[in-house]
Amino acid sequence: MQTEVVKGNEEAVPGNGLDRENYINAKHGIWSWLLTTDHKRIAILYLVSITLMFFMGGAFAAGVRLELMTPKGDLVDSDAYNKLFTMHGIVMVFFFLIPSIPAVLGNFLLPIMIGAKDLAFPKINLLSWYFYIVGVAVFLVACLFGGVETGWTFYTPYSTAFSHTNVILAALGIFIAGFSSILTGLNFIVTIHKMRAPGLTWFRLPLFVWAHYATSLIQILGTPVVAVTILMVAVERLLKLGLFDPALGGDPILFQHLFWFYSHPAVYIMILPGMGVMSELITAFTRKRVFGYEFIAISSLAIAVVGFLVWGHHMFVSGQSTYAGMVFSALSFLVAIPSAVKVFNWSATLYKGSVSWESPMMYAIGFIGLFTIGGLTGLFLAAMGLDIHMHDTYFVVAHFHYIMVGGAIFAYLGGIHFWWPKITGRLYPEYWARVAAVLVFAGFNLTFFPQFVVGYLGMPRRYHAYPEEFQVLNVLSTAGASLLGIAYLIPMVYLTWSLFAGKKAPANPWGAKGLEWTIQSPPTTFNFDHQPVVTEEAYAYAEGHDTSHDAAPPAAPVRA
Amino acid sequence: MTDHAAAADHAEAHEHAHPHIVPVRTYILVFLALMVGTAITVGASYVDFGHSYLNNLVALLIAFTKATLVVLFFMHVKYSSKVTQLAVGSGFAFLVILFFFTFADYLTRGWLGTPGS
Amino acid sequence: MSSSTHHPAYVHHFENLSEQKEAATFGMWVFIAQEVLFFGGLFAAYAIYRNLHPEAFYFGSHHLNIPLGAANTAVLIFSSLTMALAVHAAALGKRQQIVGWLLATVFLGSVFLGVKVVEYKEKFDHHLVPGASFQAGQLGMAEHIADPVLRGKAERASQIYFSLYFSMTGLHALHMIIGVPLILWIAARAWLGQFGPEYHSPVEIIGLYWHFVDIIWIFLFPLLYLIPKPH
Amino acid sequence: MWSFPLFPEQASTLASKVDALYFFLIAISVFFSILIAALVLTLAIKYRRRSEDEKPVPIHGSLLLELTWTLIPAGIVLVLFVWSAEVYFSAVRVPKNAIEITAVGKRWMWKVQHMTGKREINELHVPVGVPVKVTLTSEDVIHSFFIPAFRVKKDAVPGRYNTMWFEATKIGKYHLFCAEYCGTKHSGMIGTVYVMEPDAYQAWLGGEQAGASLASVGEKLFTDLACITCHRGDSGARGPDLAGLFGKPVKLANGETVTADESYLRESIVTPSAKIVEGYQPIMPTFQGLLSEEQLLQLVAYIQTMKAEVKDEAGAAAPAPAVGAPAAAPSPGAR
Ligand code: HEA
Ligand code: HEA
Ligand code: HEC
Ligand code: CUA
Ligand SMILES: [Cu+2]
Repeated sequence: MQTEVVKGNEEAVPGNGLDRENYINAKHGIWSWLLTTDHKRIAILYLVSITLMFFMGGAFAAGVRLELMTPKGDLVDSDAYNKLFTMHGIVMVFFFLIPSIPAVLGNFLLPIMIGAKDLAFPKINLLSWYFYIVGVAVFLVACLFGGVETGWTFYTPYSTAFSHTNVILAALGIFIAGFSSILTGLNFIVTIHKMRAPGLTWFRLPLFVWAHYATSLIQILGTPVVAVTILMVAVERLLKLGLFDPALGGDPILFQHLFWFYSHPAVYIMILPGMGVMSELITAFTRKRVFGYEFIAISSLAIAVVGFLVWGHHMFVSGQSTYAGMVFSALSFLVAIPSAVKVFNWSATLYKGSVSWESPMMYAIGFIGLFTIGGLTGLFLAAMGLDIHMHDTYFVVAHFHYIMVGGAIFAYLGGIHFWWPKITGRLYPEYWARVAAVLVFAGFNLTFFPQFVVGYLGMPRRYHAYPEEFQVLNVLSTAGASLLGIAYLIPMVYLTWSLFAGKKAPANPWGAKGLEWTIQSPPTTFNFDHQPVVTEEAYAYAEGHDTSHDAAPPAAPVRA
Repeated sequence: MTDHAAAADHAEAHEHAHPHIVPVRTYILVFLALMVGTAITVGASYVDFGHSYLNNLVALLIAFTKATLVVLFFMHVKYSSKVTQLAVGSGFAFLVILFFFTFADYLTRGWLGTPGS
Repeated sequence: MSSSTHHPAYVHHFENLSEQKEAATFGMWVFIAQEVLFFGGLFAAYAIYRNLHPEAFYFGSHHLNIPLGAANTAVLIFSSLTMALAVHAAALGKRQQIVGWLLATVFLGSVFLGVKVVEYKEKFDHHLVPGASFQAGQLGMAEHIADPVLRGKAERASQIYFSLYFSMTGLHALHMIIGVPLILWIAARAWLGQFGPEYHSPVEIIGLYWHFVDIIWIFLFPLLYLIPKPH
Repeated sequence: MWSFPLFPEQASTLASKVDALYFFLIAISVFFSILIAALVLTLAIKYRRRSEDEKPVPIHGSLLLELTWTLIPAGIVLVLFVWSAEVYFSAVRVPKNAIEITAVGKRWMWKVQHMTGKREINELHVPVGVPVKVTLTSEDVIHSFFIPAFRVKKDAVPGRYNTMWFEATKIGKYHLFCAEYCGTKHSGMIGTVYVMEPDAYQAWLGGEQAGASLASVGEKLFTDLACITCHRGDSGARGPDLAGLFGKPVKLANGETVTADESYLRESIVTPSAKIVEGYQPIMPTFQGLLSEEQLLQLVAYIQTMKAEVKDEAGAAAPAPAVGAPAAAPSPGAR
């Protein structure tokens, strides 16, 4: 992928499967897509629907930022503003980021990476997409009939007794989409346990797979709790049960416990797959085995498990017991350590590597920096004494956007670029990809860095209007958001364009290791012609003086 | 209803997926144990053990025993692979986490006299 | 391997039938782990509220019908036995026995649900369904709780008890309502002779599901019906 | 023109403690961010790919390094934890000599009452150099009482009482925000904190007290809500005479006796059927949902003064009714 010049597609590219049978041209017609059980086609279904949701959530964000240009609430009225950020949060979290990497890249790659023909339960995989789509549809109906304005956190008793908007429908949409997430996790866990290729032991798995394993654990063990909680909210609204009604002796804080029991681990659903992508990108673009493989693998599990023990850090000022608060604070600090281990190991992988600065690697490098900042500001919030001041201010908003946009979305974009040739059989224009990466990075920092400052100044979040002295910083932020919005559109344009006019991709355009690069691009329906057998560790790149590694590619039979 | 020898025979001929066919007698015994457990639970609820905590403890202990019996025998976990046992265990372990940390809040709220009192 | 890859139930993306069966069973277990946490949310709410309002729960529970609850527990345990026997029969390939035990399970499950309907109706008749028509007055707290303020508190909180009662037993019943047609479907397949010692995963995993639903009830019964007087 | 601050004012004893921790964390963050950025960029540039077939040097791990970057952060977070817990405790442990104020959140305003019963809305006057304890609750949804210049925040949760405290150190005007999303005018639920000299505060407190005392508002309510029609105090009244009731034992229809304290009065108004006075019919309508927590406080205060009117004895009765707050509200936090 050294050149941007795109010529005709005449000459045959080795390993390119566009002119042969592949999963895209194997069947035709809309039903062959809507009823497919091929994990790769389902990944494409997700890709399309998730991209739509991203731009929808982005449009809401644009509304939020435009409103916040001026201190007075003059663009939209306060109800409309509240709906904007609520629907922005819900769409981005539940309908975009949680399914993003697992359902698109995970679905497409996980079976291939472990040498399987498909996920363990292809029909359930399709079902999970339908759950997702029905969840989206229900939520869209809620939006059309006036939206919701409870904040994405649905705190009681506001959501159960006071909000006059479509809480029930929105909750139902999330509930249904939740099952999509659970089923995806279930499929992954079973697939990883039962369907690894011969020779593919746990410690030979690509780190992408480890990350998805940890993610699936959270999806399976966390999501049901939020599902039943959100169901309680809906039923309480419907039937006036009074489970969270203080007038009957119900406790609104109990809702927060149940909500965050899932929703904190959920932030690791959002970041762990991104970390998995990171490990793949870093190794591929340094042509080197990752530094500290076992530590990265185990730290994923550590994050997933310890991540379940920290949820109370969202409730330091709610009236939660001081002692519980201390425990949660301590454990929150603890969960930072496995994250730190990952960051340092990725950095160390670069040492004496063969680093190429192609666009996926640019996203990867951006990820390391921005995730570090996002994570470190998480420590500010985990510090109880500081969180008293920072809770529910823009500091929190900046913290999580640094991780979720600067981290997760960077990883997602990096991953999409990296595997685009494999998924579509086409190369994208590298020049534009680099331009977009730089613009996204710049726009992102301009948008969210000022929010740290304005947050410590005391600007509360979810504010439609604000005191004048905060305006300068907010204008900067809005300017950044405009840049960011435009920057996001660029990949949309050139990726779409590449589908039709991009150069044909060979089987392994990056010279990367991993079973997915041994098969044609795009792959055939059953991925492999013969069951691959794995004899080596992951990322066995040919490296310097250690000649034993130079010998052969992984023993998988290479097609084409 | 089934004769043993046939069951054993079959299990051998069969490949390793089903390592064990539980004899019907085991099922019946477990069933009887469960019934007895239910009876004891009901009976114990009418006895005053002096403190309601004790009553709760007894009821829960019996319930846990019953559940364990079902899991081990009816659901064959006793004869299942380690991974299966792990799945069973992790579901339960995370439930314990949910309970433990939620109660960590509620039960210590009064300690400092800060919130809520 | 070749024999097992020619079984009609074999799906190509598995290496062989036994891998396929293991995946199915393991998948069900993972699903059950998920279910544990799904009910877990309600159990946690139950535990917290019972801890906050012991009196309300005590008096509330005394308006449940213990004999009916106990009988239903027995019915459900019995249905677990018949289910276990159905799986057993499947492992031995006894077609008629599979169907017989499955139908017995369905019958017992329906009895359970029928009794549940009777119990629910009682609650409706006594205005013990949370909401506008809820009447705490007849819970009989007046004679037992002297302090009127405490009593008022307990009476209000008793609505929470009944909310939980209906949510938990309702969700449990919903699981059974989903289970019954599944069992019928499996019974039909068994009748068509689709299961044998080689392959009977569907019977096995539906069995797991049913046993799990039984376990939930094993906890619900003492927790909802048999609450000791707090002191 | 525009003021363009980058750092909030420090106006409480807590502020400097919080800020010290903040700066420490900034130092750590800057250090690690720069370290990692520098590391990644130099390595990525130094070892950039120069030819397609170059081979990287196989370096695949080092236990020593792993331990280093596990243990150093672990040490740092340990320090952070201890320090931040220390700050937290100083923020939650209320000094003994604090004066008390109650604040009730209601969509969308803060209603504040001082010890003397003096009330204000969306404003908070406090003396400088004196610890102030604020007891918080809410009439509807969760709000959060946030004064950035003091670095304090606490949620106001319906059905329970949360407390917080601060000691202002600088005279001036500061923002008071609602930090927990509470619906349409969440961003309008803001007010001003006035920090004054203690003398000025005392003067301000005394200023208009007579005019707006709780009891007088309660008296008006008592008439407006037609309580007076049943509680007229003559023999033909359908309800018991309330004059002199406060602090006295009341005999109930079921034979029990309770003492008419604030909680009892509140309970009588909110759920009259909970206890029926001996010799009366349970005809009093419930006022649950019709009265705000505030109005309840006013009614209760008024009924307390009815005592003073009738029995003109030494004022050993209740002190100023405002503070202390009704213990009758359901308080799940109280275990
Ligand atoms: C993907 C999403 C994601 C991730 C991964 C995280 C990760 C972390 N988060 Fe964040 N967080 C959110 C998304 C996320 N968060 C969201 C959405 C909210 C707001 C929810 C709402 O209210 O709407 C939130 C809110 C939030 C709060 C509550 C704030 C409040 O409302 O008052 C807290 C408090 O402790 C917190 C802490 C942390 C910590 C300690 C981590 C840690 O896991 C971070 C660990 C990473 C690092 C530490 C960086 C790498 C380390 C180094 C480079 C080495 C140096 C390290 C040391 C010296 C230790 N987060
Ligand atoms: C994955 C999660 C995710 C992502 C990707 C984003 C992306 C963005 N977010 Fe979001 N955000 C959340 C999750 C996320 N957010 C959550 C959970 C909340 C909390 C909600 C709550 O409080 O309940 C929140 C809240 C939140 C707030 C606080 C609102 C408030 O408290 O009042 C703000 C304010 O600036 C904001 C801004 C942005 C911006 C500018 C982007 C940008 O990255 C988006 C850029 C994308 C586009 C702009 C769309 C693409 C471009 C076009 C459609 C072209 C046209 C647009 C322009 C020319 C501008 N977000
Ligand atoms: C329809 C008539 C009626 C109205 C209107 C009414 N009450 Fe009552 N009230 C009664 C009766 C009858 C009782 C005694 C029976 C009982 O305890 O419920 C009573 C009891 C009380 C008591 C307890 C008195 C005691 O001696 O213990 C208080 C306090 C009280 N009312 C306050 C109020 C207030 C304040 C209002 C107006 C907001 C009000 N009432 C309106 C009829 C009324
Ligand atoms: Cu009150 Cu926000
Ligand atoms: Cu969190």
